[in-house]
Amino acid sequence: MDFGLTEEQELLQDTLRSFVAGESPVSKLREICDSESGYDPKVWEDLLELGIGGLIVPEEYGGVEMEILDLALVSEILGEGSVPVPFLGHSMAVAAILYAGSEEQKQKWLPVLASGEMLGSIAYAESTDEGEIWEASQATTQLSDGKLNGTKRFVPHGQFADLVVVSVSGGGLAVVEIASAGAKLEPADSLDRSRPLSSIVFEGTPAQELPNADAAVVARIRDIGLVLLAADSFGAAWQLTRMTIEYAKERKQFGTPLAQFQGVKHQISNMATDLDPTRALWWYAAHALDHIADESEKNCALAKAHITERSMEVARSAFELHGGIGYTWECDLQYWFKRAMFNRVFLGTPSEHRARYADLAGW
Amino acid sequence: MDFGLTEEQELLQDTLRSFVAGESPVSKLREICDSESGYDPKVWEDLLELGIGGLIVPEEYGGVEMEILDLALVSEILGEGSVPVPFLGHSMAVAAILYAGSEEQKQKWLPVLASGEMLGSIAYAESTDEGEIWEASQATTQLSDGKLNGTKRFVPHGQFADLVVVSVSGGGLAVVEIASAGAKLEPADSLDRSRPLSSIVFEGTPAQELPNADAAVVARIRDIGLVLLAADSFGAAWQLTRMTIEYAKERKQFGTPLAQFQGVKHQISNMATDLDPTRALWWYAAHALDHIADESEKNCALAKAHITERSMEVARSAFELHGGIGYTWECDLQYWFKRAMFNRVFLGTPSEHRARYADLAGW
Amino acid sequence: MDLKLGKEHEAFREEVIEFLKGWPLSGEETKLPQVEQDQIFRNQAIEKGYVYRDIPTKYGGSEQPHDVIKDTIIQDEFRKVGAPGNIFSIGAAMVAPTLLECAREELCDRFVESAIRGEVNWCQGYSEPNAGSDLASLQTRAELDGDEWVINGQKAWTSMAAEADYMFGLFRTEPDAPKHKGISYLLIDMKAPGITIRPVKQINGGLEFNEVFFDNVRTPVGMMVSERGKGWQVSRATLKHERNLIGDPNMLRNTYLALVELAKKTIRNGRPAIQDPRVRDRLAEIEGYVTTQEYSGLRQLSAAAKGEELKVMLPMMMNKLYSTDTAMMLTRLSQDIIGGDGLIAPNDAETAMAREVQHTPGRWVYEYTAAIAHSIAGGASNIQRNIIGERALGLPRDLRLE
Amino acid sequence: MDLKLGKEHEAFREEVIEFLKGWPLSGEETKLPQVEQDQIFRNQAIEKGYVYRDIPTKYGGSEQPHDVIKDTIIQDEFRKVGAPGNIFSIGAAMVAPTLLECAREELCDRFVESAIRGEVNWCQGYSEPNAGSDLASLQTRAELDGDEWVINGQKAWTSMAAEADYMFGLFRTEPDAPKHKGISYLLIDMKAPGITIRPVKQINGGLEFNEVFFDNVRTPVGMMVSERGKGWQVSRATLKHERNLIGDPNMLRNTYLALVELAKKTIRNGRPAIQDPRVRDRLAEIEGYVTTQEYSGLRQLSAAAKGEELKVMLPMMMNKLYSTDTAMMLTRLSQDIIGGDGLIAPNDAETAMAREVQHTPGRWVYEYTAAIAHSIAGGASNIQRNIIGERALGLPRDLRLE
Repeated sequence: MDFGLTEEQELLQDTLRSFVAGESPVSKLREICDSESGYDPKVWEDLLELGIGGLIVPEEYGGVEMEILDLALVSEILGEGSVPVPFLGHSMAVAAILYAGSEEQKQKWLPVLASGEMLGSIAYAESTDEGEIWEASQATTQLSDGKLNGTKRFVPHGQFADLVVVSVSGGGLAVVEIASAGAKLEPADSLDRSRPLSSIVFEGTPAQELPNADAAVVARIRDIGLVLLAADSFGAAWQLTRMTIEYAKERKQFGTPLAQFQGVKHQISNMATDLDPTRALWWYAAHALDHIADESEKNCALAKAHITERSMEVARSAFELHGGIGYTWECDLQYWFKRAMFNRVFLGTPSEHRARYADLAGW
Repeated sequence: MDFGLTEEQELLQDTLRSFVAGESPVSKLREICDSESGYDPKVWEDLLELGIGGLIVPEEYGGVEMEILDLALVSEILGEGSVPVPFLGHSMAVAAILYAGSEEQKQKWLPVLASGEMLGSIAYAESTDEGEIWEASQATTQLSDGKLNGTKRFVPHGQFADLVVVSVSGGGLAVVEIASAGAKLEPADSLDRSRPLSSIVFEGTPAQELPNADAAVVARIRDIGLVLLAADSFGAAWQLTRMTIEYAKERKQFGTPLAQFQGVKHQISNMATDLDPTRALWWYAAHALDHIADESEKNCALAKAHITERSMEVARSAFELHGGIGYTWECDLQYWFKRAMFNRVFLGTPSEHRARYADLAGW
Repeated sequence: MDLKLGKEHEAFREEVIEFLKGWPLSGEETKLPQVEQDQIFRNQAIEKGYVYRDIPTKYGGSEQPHDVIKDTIIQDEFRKVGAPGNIFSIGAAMVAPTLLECAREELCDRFVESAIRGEVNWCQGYSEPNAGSDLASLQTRAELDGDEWVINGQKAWTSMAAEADYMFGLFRTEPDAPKHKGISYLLIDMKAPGITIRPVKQINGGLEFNEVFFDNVRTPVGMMVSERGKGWQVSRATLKHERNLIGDPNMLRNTYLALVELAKKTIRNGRPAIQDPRVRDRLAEIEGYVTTQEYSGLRQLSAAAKGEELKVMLPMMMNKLYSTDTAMMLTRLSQDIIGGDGLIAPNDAETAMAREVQHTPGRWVYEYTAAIAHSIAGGASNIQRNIIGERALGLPRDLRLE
Repeated sequence: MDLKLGKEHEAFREEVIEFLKGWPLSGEETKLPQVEQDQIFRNQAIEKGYVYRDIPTKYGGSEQPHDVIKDTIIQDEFRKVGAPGNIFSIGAAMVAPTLLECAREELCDRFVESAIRGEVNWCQGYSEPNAGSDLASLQTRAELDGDEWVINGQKAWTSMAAEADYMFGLFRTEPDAPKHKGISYLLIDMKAPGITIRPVKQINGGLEFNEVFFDNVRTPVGMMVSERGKGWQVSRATLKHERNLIGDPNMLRNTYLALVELAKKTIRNGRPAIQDPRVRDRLAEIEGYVTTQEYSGLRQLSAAAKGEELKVMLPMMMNKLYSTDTAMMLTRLSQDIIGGDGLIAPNDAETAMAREVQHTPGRWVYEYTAAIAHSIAGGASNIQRNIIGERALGLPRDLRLE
């Protein structure tokens, strides 16, 4: 038994971390975000070369056949760097086709998604009469005769995607190649500019159903999203903590470094204590998706709810300790704060996942 | 307009505060509580002489005809001193007879309650199939043909009471003179030993209905209880804060007074900030009972929920800052901590009153 | 305790209500630009003694005896009908009272009236990049050259700098004096050569603050308020007014009411969010804080009216920290209610801090991020905790290296 | 990451399960007193190498190679069937390993075996009334008189002092040395003349702690562990073991499961409390903390098994603070569920900390007040925050007057 990372996994993270430090430093992040594109194609291409596009895709479909835990480990590093690449939507689209697609569909799309020739994303959210929905089982978008009708919101990096996996009425999934006629795409002004969002209106848009999208598979795809969000928030919140530590050590007030005031020191210790142990929570959730089917749904709900919530508290403390400077656009804190806000809300709020957890626990 | 106390009210509090300091110091409190009686008849008699027994009773019935705000101001001081006297139950019993009693009943009981010849209390709580109940409207105790049948719990100072106001099925109130045959009284091992509790089993116990106990009157009587609990908790929590301040100034660690560690100082500031402004909340709730009928029910619910909850957090910080010593029976903290625990639960938990508040707000 | 107004005050309220029937204007006047309509009505109100009550008549005020209750009645009733009363500008709320308290008559003559009328706009120059909560560390210098001060350095967190005609601020004039004692209070023409203004964009897109750079900016010696080295004392007078501005409990109440509306209007899981027991519980919990803050404010006001500020020093010192925490709790719940809409940035209207803030999800994203900023404006929370601990609760001061 | 046990360990688990079929004992042996039955079985377990694995055979251990996974398997399986394994006493958990690490062989020979067998009971003498978290300030003195140390002073917070045969503790032997360096680690016979034990009643009625007074109490020079002035170092070895004891994640999980049961069984407002959305929300929130603590513990265990403690220093340092806060949250919810029953004091059974804690409301009153105490045992929370900040996060040390 080993509750820890393998040497390969540690190497993967180290490699990525160095890559991000070199190729996606905050100066570049700022540039990308100010341009409002929220997408660094060069960095994404380099990441694709490292195999990020098809990390969990079997070798026969052109992937590197790693585990969901590996995917989550990548997500942590991307969160840590607030890297502006379409990893989240792409990974979920890949998972959808991998687990829910027919053999033919897999052969058609997995290799081009793995290589990055096509960029994938997912379209789950809708505004319905029942309120906002994220769960595929509640989708109202209609698929009939191979045509899609309905409106989706919050499609990550939707404006750059070639292929979008769409949840449809009845709880299934469908794939749209976005070049198809009849999909009206509207970029939104996203708060987290490292992961811009679009709305898509489907009006008779040609789409293919994914035939194996039964409830368990659809849940699994969502759960992968949840654990990626949790890992991303963990990375982002640690980055906020580190930035706060650095700032508190350097910045002086009344002739003393901030970090030497016990009040400040204790706040920083509380931030780290709230956060650091949760590493084991998302590791376990990801591992459960790989190996312990019974445990995965509950643990993914818990990891998403707990970690994305705690990360916001970490962010709040980071701001308090930075004082006014943290509130400015010029301060780097904002990128990670907004990243954490995105992670907290995307695919449903913590309180929704806690309610789901309670049901899953059989209470 | 004057949102503040009158000179008379300030004088009342000052007088009581000096009296408590002189006649009910913590050494005596400890003695009373260790004896498990939880009742200091000498102090109670002296308080009766100050008019505490019939503070809100009109002069024609032998009272001093003051307001509910005055009653609450007394409650604050008794909480501050954790004074072991039957003020809570007695005051609620007086209010019940005053507002819900017939002229004859008022003439019979108010003078002897005001003078203290008779000690009053209230019996509201029951364990029912629906769970624990405090609201009179949910009572299952039966009153028919002037006989009472049922079991009540948590009657404050019940073992010393001469007269108990009992909530009965249908939402009304009845009065039992406890010397009557058929009331089996069982003292409980109360956590807060300054306000011991009893269970009472009524088996055909003679009782008189209070004829004017309509829903509004019954609510008013409960609301008086709520505001007394809030004020008591406020007093108790300030006492805990003061004790913590004193301790932190005196106690040294690493050669420095605890209070000089910024971490400690900030915790103490947070305690006081959580607590002190709420003084205006219970003042207002009490004042509303006296003068602004529309506002009273909501504000009493809010004051009870908010202040008794915050007081527990104050207590928690007091313990953390005292370290191990605070956890011992010998440390005085325990009396105020248990007082606060009592106030938080008696007449219903904060979350119950928040739910009631939400209903009252018309949400 | 008597929350009823006395007969005199009830009569006063009736009088105010009667007067306010004249708003909005009618007839030909309605064709005038809104600003002019406002000014016409405001002048009538000054004549009645309802506006600028603590400003001498010679400066365009109505010079009324101090009466906090009347102030409150006027404020309430004016707000109800949206009538133009006191201008809420930095100049009217902070500069005018400070000058009246500390400056020579000449400066009052020159600046008070235009400030309260909003004809001349002011901005504040206290904070610097390396002196946020610690004003004693200010570095921007003013050196005497003949009958002018020559200023070099930089101010930060200056609101409305671009719109301002003048700045009031603290500058180091006595480099050799101990920290506090080397600072003076100067007024500066914002059109003077050498001033550069750079807006600072906030993380929620707002543009409330600026940096102001000084490169040999000159201001006459007569523009000093009080004396050399007394800037610290003057600033405390101003700061008092700023703190009052920030601790406004109505702001919190309004935000809370808007949150309740949001919970009523937003459908989640097939029903209004406000029907969710968890939302109800949290709303009621927040109501406990908001109401506390409100009544505590009323108590402070009453005490002030009686000149008994000392009795309410403790809650007064806590206002800032208390409302900061409450605002955080409140806007945090808003994020749970708006859900996915929290993924979208506030738009220009939402970031413009308009009088009528939009009831949009974006407004709540703006408020949430602003709540985080609240822990900063007017002194960081840890400084507040120190002040409460040391000045109000009598705890010893921090250990210092100095 | 591989949470499956390898083949070797799976086989080992089978072996343990097979062995445990021998528990409870059968036949004639069941007529023996429980203590003897326990000892018979424990001896068999020692022979198999399942118990006292890190204790040399010469002291009655089974002297097995270090293998945390096997330790965990044994602990799990023994717990499942309630079989007697390692004795969880201060002597077995703290004294034995400390002696083995720091003491001369003579002392090991004398004390280790009886400690692990629970034949000789130990208590700890660290804290003093004026030295809680700050052990360097210890004042209880030991002065050399011939070949004996003569001890005067007082210890506080000593668990099980009345039941103990010996105390291990820290005493000031070098009054002129700097604070840390003047302390030595001594063993004392609790039956020695001059010792007075006074139980300290807790606020929840429990009697876990004692004060121990020393009036010219004598202990031979040979009872010193390590050398004069090295007590501080020895105590860190012991403390390490104590911290492990306190940070036990299973304790938290068990309490949590009991809380869920409480919420299922308790009827409130006509339905089980667990059906209340607010209770569900809070339970799920607490589950987030409990699970985190549990998996984080597993991670720390794995790292320790590989000798990679350095990788998990950070979460290890946080265990105490984390579980303290979680216990607080958890027991706070219990008070909302039990409602009015929280007005009643815990009874003797509930305060006795029996192995099978009663599932009564009083148990939760006991736990709630105990949760408050948790912020104290093993170092106050603020000290923990300092340790995390300074040792783990690299923040500068506090300013000190010294």
